[in-house]
Amino acid sequence: MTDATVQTPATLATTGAGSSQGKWLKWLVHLVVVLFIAFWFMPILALLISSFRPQIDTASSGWWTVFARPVLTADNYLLALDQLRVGASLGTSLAIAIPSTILTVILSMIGAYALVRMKFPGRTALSLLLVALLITPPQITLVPLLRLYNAVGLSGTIPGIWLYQVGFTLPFGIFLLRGFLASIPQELYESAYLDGASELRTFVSIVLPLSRPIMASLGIMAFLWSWNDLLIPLLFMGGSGMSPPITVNLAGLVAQTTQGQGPLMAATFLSVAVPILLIISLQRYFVRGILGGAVKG
Amino acid sequence: MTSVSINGVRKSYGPVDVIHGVDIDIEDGEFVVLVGPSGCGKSTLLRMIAGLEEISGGQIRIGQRVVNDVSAKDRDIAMVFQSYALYPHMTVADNMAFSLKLKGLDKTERDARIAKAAEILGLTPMLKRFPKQLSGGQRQRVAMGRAIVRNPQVFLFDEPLSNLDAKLRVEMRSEIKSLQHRLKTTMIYVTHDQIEAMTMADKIVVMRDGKVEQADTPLNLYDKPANKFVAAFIGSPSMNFIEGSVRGSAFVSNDGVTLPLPSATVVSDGQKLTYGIRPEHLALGNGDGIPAVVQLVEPTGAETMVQLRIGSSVVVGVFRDRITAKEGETIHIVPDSSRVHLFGADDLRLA
Amino acid sequence: MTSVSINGVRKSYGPVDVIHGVDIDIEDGEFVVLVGPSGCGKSTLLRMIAGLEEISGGQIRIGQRVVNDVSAKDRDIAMVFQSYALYPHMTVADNMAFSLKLKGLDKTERDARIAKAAEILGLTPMLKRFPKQLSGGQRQRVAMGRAIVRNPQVFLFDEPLSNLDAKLRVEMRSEIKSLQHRLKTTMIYVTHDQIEAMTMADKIVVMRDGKVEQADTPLNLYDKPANKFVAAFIGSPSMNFIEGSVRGSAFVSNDGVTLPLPSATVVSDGQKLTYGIRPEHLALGNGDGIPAVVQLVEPTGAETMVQLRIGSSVVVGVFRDRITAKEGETIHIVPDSSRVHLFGADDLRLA
Amino acid sequence: MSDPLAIVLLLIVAGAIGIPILVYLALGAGEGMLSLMPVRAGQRLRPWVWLLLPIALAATILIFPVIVTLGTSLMDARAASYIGFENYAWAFSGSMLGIVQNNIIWLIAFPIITVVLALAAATLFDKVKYEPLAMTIVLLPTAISFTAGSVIWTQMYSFQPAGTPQIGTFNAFLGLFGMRPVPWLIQPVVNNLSLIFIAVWLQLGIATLILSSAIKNVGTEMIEAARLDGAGEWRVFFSIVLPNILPSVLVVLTTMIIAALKVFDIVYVMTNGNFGTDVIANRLYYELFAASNLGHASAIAVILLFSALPIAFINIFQFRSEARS
Amino acid sequence: QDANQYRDAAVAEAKRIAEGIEPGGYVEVIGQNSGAEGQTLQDVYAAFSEATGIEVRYTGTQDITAIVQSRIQAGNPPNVADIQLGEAIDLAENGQLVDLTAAFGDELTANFGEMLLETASYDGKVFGVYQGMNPFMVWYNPKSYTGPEAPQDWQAIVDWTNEQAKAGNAVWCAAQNAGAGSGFPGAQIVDNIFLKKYGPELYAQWGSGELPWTSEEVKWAFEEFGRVVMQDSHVQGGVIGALSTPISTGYTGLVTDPATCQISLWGAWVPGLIGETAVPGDNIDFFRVPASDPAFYGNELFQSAISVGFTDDAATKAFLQYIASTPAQTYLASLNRWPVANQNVSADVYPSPLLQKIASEYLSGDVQFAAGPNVLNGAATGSAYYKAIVSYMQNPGDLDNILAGIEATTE
Ligand SMILES: Nc1ncnc2c1ncn2[C@@H]1O[C@H](COP(=O)(O)OP(=O)(O)OP(=O)(O)O)[C@@H](O)[C@H]1O
Ligand SMILES: Nc1ncnc2c1ncn2[C@@H]1O[C@H](COP(=O)(O)OP(=O)(O)OP(=O)(O)O)[C@@H](O)[C@H]1O
Ligand SMILES: [Mg+2]
Ligand SMILES: [Mg+2]
Repeated sequence: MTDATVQTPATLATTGAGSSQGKWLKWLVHLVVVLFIAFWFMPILALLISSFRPQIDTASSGWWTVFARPVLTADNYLLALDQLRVGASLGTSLAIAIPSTILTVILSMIGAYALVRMKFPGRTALSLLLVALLITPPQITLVPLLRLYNAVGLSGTIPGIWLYQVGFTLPFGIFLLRGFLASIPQELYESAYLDGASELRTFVSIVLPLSRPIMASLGIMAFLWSWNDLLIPLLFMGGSGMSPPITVNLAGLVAQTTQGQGPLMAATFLSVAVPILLIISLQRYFVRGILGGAVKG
Repeated sequence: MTSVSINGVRKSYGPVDVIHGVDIDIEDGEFVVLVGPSGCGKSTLLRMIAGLEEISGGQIRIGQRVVNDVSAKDRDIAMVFQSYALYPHMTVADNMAFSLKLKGLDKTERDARIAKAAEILGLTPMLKRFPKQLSGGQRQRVAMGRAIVRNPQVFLFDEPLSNLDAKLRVEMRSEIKSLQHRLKTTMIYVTHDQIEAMTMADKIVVMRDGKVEQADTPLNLYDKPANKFVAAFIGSPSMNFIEGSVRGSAFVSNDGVTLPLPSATVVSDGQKLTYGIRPEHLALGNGDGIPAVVQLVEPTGAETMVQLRIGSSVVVGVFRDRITAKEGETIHIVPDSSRVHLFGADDLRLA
Repeated sequence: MTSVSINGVRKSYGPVDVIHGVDIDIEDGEFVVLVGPSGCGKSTLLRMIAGLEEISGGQIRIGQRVVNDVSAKDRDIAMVFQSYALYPHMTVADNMAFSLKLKGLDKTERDARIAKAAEILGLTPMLKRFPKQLSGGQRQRVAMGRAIVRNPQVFLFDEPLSNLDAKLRVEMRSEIKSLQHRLKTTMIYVTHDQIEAMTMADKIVVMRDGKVEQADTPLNLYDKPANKFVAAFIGSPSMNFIEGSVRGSAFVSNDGVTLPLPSATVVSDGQKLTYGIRPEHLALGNGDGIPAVVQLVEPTGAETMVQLRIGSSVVVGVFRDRITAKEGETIHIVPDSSRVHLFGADDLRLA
Repeated sequence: MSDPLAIVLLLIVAGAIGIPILVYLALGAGEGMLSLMPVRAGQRLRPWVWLLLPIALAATILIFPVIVTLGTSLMDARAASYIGFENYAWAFSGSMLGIVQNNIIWLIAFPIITVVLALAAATLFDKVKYEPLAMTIVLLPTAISFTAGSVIWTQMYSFQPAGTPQIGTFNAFLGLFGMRPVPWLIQPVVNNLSLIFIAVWLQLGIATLILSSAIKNVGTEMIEAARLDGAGEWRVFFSIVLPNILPSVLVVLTTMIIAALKVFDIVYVMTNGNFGTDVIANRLYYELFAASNLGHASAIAVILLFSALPIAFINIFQFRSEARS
Repeated sequence: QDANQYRDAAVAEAKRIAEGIEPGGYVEVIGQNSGAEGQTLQDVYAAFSEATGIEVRYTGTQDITAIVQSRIQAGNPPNVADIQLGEAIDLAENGQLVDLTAAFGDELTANFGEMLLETASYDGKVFGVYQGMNPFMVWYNPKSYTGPEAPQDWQAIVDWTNEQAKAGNAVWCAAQNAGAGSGFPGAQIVDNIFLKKYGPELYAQWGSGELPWTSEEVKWAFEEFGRVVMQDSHVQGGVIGALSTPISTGYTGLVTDPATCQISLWGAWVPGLIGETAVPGDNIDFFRVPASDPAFYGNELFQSAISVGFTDDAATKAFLQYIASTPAQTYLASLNRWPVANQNVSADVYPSPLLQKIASEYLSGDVQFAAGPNVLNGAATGSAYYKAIVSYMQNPGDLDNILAGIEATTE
């Protein structure tokens, strides 16, 4: 926490743009940003409001009418909480998503580091393959891997799901990180070597801390993907004694025909709570100029 | 034990050759200063010694060991980068502590060494800051600190004091020297500061375009530069050169100005020569001497630099006196004939 | 028209105050050099003038206009950054062309200006390279080039020559001066090089810890430093200080050494004083003079710097002669009493 | 309750702490082994020590199934007998062609819209104090599962005939200006764009996140130098910021192009390819799970894989040029 | 208290069935019902676990087709899955389902109607059992309905629809937007129209592929659907409105004030979709689907998933036997979710009067269930059928091509 607060620099726009024209521009920026996030948030706001409305109202009038005639109820939330079995499902979701995320980030860093920092024959081919693998449609991987998992006894286990999710996200992770690693000034690696750091130590003490912003980005993405993944946990958890992940329950709510959508909307908000906490808590890694002051040139 | 010997080392970046075969022998505990014009390959050479740059040809030995294939981290070398290369995510203290941690020193020992270095470098109040919160000179001192807290076999310094003020630089200079006296570590030091080079070096290596022009003790370089390039490069302002030829026992420039020759010169009459005299070896004549037209007077406080025209050549003189002459006036100067250098048509110094 | 005036300017980074109210008046076309110890706030001040740093207090005026609220791009200022700040994705030529393109200059004109600047800076063979492919000094020259191709109202230079060798630096110095003569542009120049400061400046501003200590012409600073700090800061090696008091018409140091006072001094008997004498104003006595024990002899070629102990004070002398005395020997020195500075207990120079 | 909780904790500790430690130790052991070897040999082997785990994992999870798929693409529906390139012949005929057309619309519109918006968002957010809030909001859609997303967008796009009250947000908005409601998901062309917009809504957060961390890494002093050179905000952006974050832009662009190629969920959930919105991956899903035609499905997958090659090559150029400079 | 009594009976039945089977282990069940509905099923399964010591691991998901297909192909199917009948038949054809005939003995005949049994058999072997069973009916709001009272003749509805249309009232609610399943409500209307015009035999032939989709009869059913329901003036929101309205909110118009439509022809779940605003008997009620040919008024189609076993082990069979048993289905009925398939479950067991009414009208008396495309279609044809409904609604003129398209998937 401390370093983030100390490092928080002035945003670029605030420096030196204070003339009347600059002020006008500043207001324009605020206007655009506010309008933009309002627009982006609107669908979610609609959902949020709808989650507090009785089904009958949702079906017959737009969500905005609530501002004129506020009829709100928490029933949907009570129903959703009842059906989501938040406790156990949340546990499963976390047991899947947290290790998947961390392993994805770590292994991507390792792979990207090797691809960027080490020269070896086959590097280009490997990079090519990496990008090509990004396109693999998940559907075609299911059957061969299920077979494999059965053969080795991984099916029905949570580590099997980690393995899948990490493996599937890895090419993207490496692809994302390699660009960042390439931008770290060469001299920093070099001074670490001269200081007597081994490759591994350089990686841990220099590269990892410097890559925090991009690792946080990847972490957020990997977490969201893992968290929202339906098919893989369903398929690979088959027969496991654990509750299905919370999003599987959530998806189930859409399908059911006896309560309308109110509880689904409520459940959506409940299931988004964890990712939002994550996003907010990782925000502090997004600081300007993590490399500032390192080298001149 | 920790001598460094560089044999026929070459380096090219793709098609561009930047080091064309350099030989330097550095003894254990020697303080060698590398000088040369910007871009001549000093940093590249240091980087090759450190093991950061592939060696395109030749051999580098540290101690008895050929290190061409030894990785940087195993060479036990500390280097101050020209561009600092500080760890931006670490505080000043952590920047210095990093190598010590890797060596496995315990915290008390580390803290002691860091406190000591910070003290020397005037960084004590900034130990908790991050590099981006420092001024240029402070960053440079951190880079310096990172090197001196270690106890390596060889120190490499790449213009480590260039962003410091004169006063601090004098202090740092003596700190580095006393460090070297204490540790007896071999040091290779790149600098553009003449005083630094002259006062610190056991040996100065003058480079030019990827080649060594001369390697010798500071005073030998100053007194007996091997060629015109070294003569011009060592000493600031630069040595003055006047083209001409020998007429009897004197030197006559191409435009007819007669200049005294040192007594014991073996030159043949009529020989084409370049006459070299350092600005500080011109004295003001009391009416006698060679008439020179003042072009520019630049007092520096302690001295006065004067640009003069003698015949058609422009020469610079540095005088302890305050010169009051204005532009266009004529003054008389006397070259110290015992300090004259003569260079042949091949630019080499005549013995 | 393009005078710059700085009134009571202050700057703090959060709780840290780095500039505590600075006033400087710079006339149109004046060449002002900022000097001061590393970290005293020179770069910060330049950045505030350029509009890159918010001004925490006070006012900066360029020409008639208060620019506190004018954005950097509208101030028409060129700056050479201490850290270069080159555009890494552009070639050397493009780095220089950028501002010209923005001004809407056509290609021929741009190319001409770039070719000219590259010529001056010795960058012609490197125009197509990227910053990464340059040596430290070459990068610094590109940064320089980026500024001089423009024709701004004000130039700001932050140690623009620190990574150049002495010879190149002398050349650059005169190029900058002739640029200034030609364009008559106001220039503010930060340097740690004493010679640069003394020879280039119309006015030198000495800063210390975010305050201006003295602003005056170079020679006035050298000859009449307002206080001990300035006296020590200007001139290298630094002025020697000896503590003591007046006894009759002479100065007696605390450990009993008697030193001559300038003839026309108005001091009262017994007054506590600091006696200041610059190293270059000590001469070797022929047997007479003050005995001093040699501690360290550092020949620089042109001169010899000698560390001496007089009583218990350590003083440095710079002599044109080659000193052959060894450590521990005693020599005799004569201070040039007309060049002695006296400072009161408040560190201020006595009139 | 305590029992499953214990399992969950155990799993999290094992996966998030245990395995990383093992990986670290393994790397350490690998490095240790390398250090025993001659330097050159060590240098040659080192990349493979580091890449061992990532490659093994990718090989298992991706390359192995891809190879299996290459095989089944030459076999019949039940993967029982070899039929040569028939599946490919089928894939390049008839109904597939219209589908490919839709993917091309996606391929053009989606990456461009996303990258442009993401650049704008990342740049503008960088200039305001409430950036964390703004960033969280653009990321929110990513956090909402697709199932819920479909509910949201059905609400947004809902259509009632002109004259009746509109429940759908967009049509109600149009109504404010007296415009006729649009059947967003049904009217040809509009519906593809509507679907694309959902994808943009969902993915923008990620694109913005990546670009924002790239923008934050552009040297401040360099930007200041540009301002002093007289560059306005636009110019700073286009001449300084953009070229410096180009690698990240390429990453985003590539990711989005690939997302456009393999877009599935949105189409499946919103229209299931009705109204002329079908896309390749949806067809793949249909062939695989509804029609149970493994041969067709595999052929489609292989074609998708090959269609990514040009993008891969573009990236290789970029990698190369990074390595050079 | 009642529920407890039913539960006890179910437990006892499970004990009886599982006699001789070792406790322990588990049965993995994948179904389509999740949320509260899944919970209901799990309540019933819990009784089985309690009695036998065999854990039932139930997962409910919409992606059941993909999951079951993948797991079968991977050789790792779940023990039991609730899937569409058509898919089950395909699997039975491939010999992937467990033969339950022996396990059940003649219990089945006693518990299930003839049609249900027939559809759950292939080649004379029983491969699955039904739990729930949803018939179709015409829903209306007694407060606002202006049409004929429980008509048996389809034409009465047609005439009334036209009349109301002239007066500017669109009487039908027929929302079709269900994402990946869009069009299936329409398909079921077409099925109803067909069955009640051409009768169960032809309907079964259509379902089994003997009667081609391009036949006159099928075409007529589509056209009738288009004429009567899918006219801009007949259906709430017009055709485009019906296409774009999600089914989850598309039937609420029956009970809103003012009501935006008067009838809808769909399954027993309609009140559930509307939610708690629907008060059976008060603002929502139903009558059976009228027939074009009075001879076929008594034939009804149904919608249900079928539970099939993939693994030939005692626990699986015992589980399937249990869920088919009268006590288990009685217990399920008492939980008040949906009508159950077992005909021996008394209608009084349902707490809800609506379910009681459905049970008594459809599961006893003169109703003959018929199976056609609605339950017999395989996944590919089913999906093509739903898409065809959507296409037809957009381009009624293109019907021949559309039907030919579905026909193509049956090969
Ligand atoms: N972001 C910051 N936070 C806190 N202190 C800072 C920050 N940036 C600079 N400083 C401090 O402000 C003081 C002035 O810095 P400045 O860069 O102006 O010094 P300078 O005079 O240019 O020094 P140098 O000659 O070493 O370049 C320094 O002591 C520095 O440590
Ligand atoms: N990557 C590269 N590609 C091509 N040429 C390069 C590259 N890096 C450096 N050079 C060139 O190699 C030469 C030597 O560079 P080096 O950095 O060793 O010079 P230097 O002596 O340290 O100069 P300075 O005093 O300016 O720092 C320079 O002319 C430089 O332009
Ligand atoms: Mg260098
Ligand atoms: Mg500075």
